[in-house]
Amino acid sequence: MGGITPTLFLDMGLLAMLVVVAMAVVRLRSLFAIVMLQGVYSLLSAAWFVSLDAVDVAFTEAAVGAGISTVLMLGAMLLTEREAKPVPLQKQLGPLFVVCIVGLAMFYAVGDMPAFGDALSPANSYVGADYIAATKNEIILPNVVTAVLASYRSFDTFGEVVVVYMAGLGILLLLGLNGNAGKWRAKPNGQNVGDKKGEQS
Amino acid sequence: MSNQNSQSPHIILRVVSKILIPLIALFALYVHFHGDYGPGGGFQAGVIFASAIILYALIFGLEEAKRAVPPSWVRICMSLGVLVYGGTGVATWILGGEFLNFTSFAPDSTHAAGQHWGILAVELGVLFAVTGAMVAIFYAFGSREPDLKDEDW
Amino acid sequence: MQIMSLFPEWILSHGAASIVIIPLLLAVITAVNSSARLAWATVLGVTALCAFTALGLLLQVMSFGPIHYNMGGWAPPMGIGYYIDGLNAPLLLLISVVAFLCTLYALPSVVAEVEPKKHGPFYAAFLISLAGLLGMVATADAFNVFVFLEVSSISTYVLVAMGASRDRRALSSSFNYLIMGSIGATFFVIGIGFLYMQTGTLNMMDMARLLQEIGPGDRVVQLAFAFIAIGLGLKLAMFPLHMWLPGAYAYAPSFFTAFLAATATKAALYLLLRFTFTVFDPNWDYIAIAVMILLAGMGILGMVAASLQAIFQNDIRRVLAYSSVAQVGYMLLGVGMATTLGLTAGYLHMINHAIMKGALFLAVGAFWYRFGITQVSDMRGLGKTMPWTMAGFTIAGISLIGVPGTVGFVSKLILVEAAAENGWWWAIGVIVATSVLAIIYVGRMIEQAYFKPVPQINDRPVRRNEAPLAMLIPLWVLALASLAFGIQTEWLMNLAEAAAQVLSAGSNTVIPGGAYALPAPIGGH
Amino acid sequence: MAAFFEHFNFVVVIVLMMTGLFVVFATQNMIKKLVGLSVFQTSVFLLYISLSKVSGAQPPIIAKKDLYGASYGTGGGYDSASSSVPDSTYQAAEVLYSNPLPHVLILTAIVVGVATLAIGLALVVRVREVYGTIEDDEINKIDYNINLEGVAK
Repeated sequence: MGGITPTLFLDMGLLAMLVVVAMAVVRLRSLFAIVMLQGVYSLLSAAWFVSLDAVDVAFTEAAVGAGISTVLMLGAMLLTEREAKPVPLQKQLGPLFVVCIVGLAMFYAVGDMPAFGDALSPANSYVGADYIAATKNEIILPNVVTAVLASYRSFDTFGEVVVVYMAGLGILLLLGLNGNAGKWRAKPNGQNVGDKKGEQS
Repeated sequence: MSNQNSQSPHIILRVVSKILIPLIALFALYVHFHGDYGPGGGFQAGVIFASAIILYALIFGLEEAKRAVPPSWVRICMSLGVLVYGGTGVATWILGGEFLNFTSFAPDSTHAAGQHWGILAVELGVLFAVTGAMVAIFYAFGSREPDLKDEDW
Repeated sequence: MQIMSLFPEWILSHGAASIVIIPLLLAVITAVNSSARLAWATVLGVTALCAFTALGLLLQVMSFGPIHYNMGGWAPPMGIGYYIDGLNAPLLLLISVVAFLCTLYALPSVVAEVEPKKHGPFYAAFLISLAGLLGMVATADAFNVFVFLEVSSISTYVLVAMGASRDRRALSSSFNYLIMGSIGATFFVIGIGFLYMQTGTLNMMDMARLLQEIGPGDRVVQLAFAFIAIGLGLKLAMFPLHMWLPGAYAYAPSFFTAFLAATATKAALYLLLRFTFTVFDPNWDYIAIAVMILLAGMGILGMVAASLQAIFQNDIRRVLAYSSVAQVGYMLLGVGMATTLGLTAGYLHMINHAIMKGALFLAVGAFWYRFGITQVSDMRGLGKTMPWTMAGFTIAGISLIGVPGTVGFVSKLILVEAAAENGWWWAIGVIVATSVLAIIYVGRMIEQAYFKPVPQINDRPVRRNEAPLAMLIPLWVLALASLAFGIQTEWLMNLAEAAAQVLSAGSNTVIPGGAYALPAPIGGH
Repeated sequence: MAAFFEHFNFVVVIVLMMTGLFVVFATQNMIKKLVGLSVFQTSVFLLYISLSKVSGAQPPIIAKKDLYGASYGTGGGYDSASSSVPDSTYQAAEVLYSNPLPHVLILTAIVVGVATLAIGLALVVRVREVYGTIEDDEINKIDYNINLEGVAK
């Protein structure tokens, strides 16, 4: 569309860095490095999101992907291990094959995808454009993303809130807020035949 | 985790973070209430607010953080978030609209006041839920006893 | 209809939304409940209300046609629409009724299996899982499907892992499920992204309309179909993608295994049907081929391979889990025939399988509850020590085999008829062969229970110790249902035929005359 | 070459997605698997967002004048930056905005992703506590041996 512009170079540069980081994640075995690179990956994505006009998403990705996720992963790593064991090459061939098939399937369709930045592509001209026009009259808020998030598609956001709540609840069940869950053992409510020791309970 | 030893080598961190944490919390509120006009909103604000508490826990120790923000509050906070969000929807039901139809808050408004009220309430729900859940998750991971020592690094 | 007057008008007009929202809201209240009994009572009340609402919705759909509900008052495609028709209304009822029965069963079962302090959050997670399943069945918005898919999946991962108090393998199984489930959900999202790329909308009916304009030649749409089919295939445990299922079923808490086995794969299968037949056009060449090869072919492979695997398992729940994969194969085979009769058979088997497998897993949970039994070899003498539970298990088991007079027979018979109609004689051979395999793996357990002596503990035979009434009632409701619907077949057949009609009508007629073609939103001025 | 510049975003995003997926499948370490999943999901976010870009457009935040009418803000000084632009030129230009819908979808998806990650990490911590390892193949071996013995406690 816009031809070769400075932004294009910026986009290309960010994408090249993303590829490098992703490849490094594949190669490395130190979990600390991998977790940090995951944070870098998120931050680079956030930078590209800004270039793609998705400021809200960039904000969230930077806060969540590079912030909270990294903290959580470091916390989990602290409780587990520092190093990933090497995987023999022959065990990587199967996954590589699967991934190549999926990737090639996607490349097959690239030609039919809309051009980058096309204002007239179906995605950008139908409902998406309607939201901008409608927000001016119906919601009267400057930030269209907030209007769509909290009003037009507010039920999605309700689901999202429930997912977050469920994550908190799940952590509560699995680990406990004071770190004491998971020690309790279940016991049948009668004689235990299943246990080979045949204890009377 | 460090305790209240004023001789600790982290004195600069402690002083700086004492100034920073209120500012981070304030920024979270700015992000929340400015969400209608610029980038931001309940979710981003919630994450930032949680990170203020997480920073406090990292610098002053988890026990100290749990005294400032008890785990029971955290649970209530995240439950409250879902209830505020859902409650807004229930209120629209009671007013006779569809679920989350904010227009029923102010059906005659010419400048979409109902929508504004609804979005405000809903974003508040998101803020509570996200803050609560994120802090809860951090507490849970932080409280678990590691079986690897720091020296093994 | 006179019976409609039983339902308050509010339930009829807002039921499509409230059936999802009320469990979600009350889950929060359940979670903060410190009294386990109160939490249980709340869940029981909510599931009963859901079942009542679902019944109301089903009757409304049968007598007045599809129901539309616009979330937030915004009409699709701007807003999120809920849409209930003959295809998903029976499923809503099925899920809520199974949830109600499982809750009834949960009272003693959860006390034995879950840490006392955690009952409130545990029940809350169950309600969220239920709401997620109902949401993904009721919604007509493709992205909303993903959100509720994740709502139900995340709670399911947690609930499966809660089985770790019995067996630590629950944790590794849950992690595997999490990885596979997330990959499935992400594939689904990629597929939705490709569809959105070409149509610009997220509403399913609107998508169907626009896809008709685009036509079958578009490569991105072809790719979208592939991703959606693989993503949902992972979720519904289609044969080569089923590796997560045995572990998840075998180590979850008893009552949740029954719920999961009876509902989760069904909801995913429903979505696959909805997308394949009403969003895409089954008359397009590549869809027709994919349906034939992917669904029928994989269905057949799954029937054979999983039945064989079931024979060699020692753990009772693993036997039944592999049998579930095989039964999913039957459903896919029926659907893969793509004829009205085949679709009817597939849909009917979906409902019937939920009834039979629900009963079987409930009985297995009771075996553990009384005697700590998890292995087939430990089932010795259960016919004497737990006669009523074992009788329920046997009824559901012979239904699984497909003995005449049970629901399993009815759906297999129609499946055979459909295959004969298509001229797929080899398929009939496979159905018969896998039924023989089912005789072997079910027969093994029944043989242990009735023809082996009662085990001895401290040189004295184990005393008779029947499961508590709260466990027996749901088990027997399902067992009797599998007999009753096996004899009185008409009611379920009508439901399945209505569903098959929706599917075979395809994408052309689903769009209700203009009701969905309006971009102009209502309200908000 | 022109075709590449039109679709370069999709080409690179596909490579990134497949890299993430490869990490999930090929590695045995559970934490690395989760990192791979996170890379995979983030790449899907890139797919959606690069779809929403419109060349020469602004972020989907409507200028205040456009929203409240031209008279708004001329007197107030609240919006001094945009009121320095003469009204006539402002109204003549047709303002293009990027598509907000994928942004909204991805905001939701990010939250879902972090929730999955949190649960996954909690499971990893528990697995490590009971198995003493977080390598998938070693766990499978332990489980298999238990299966043979028929006793699992």
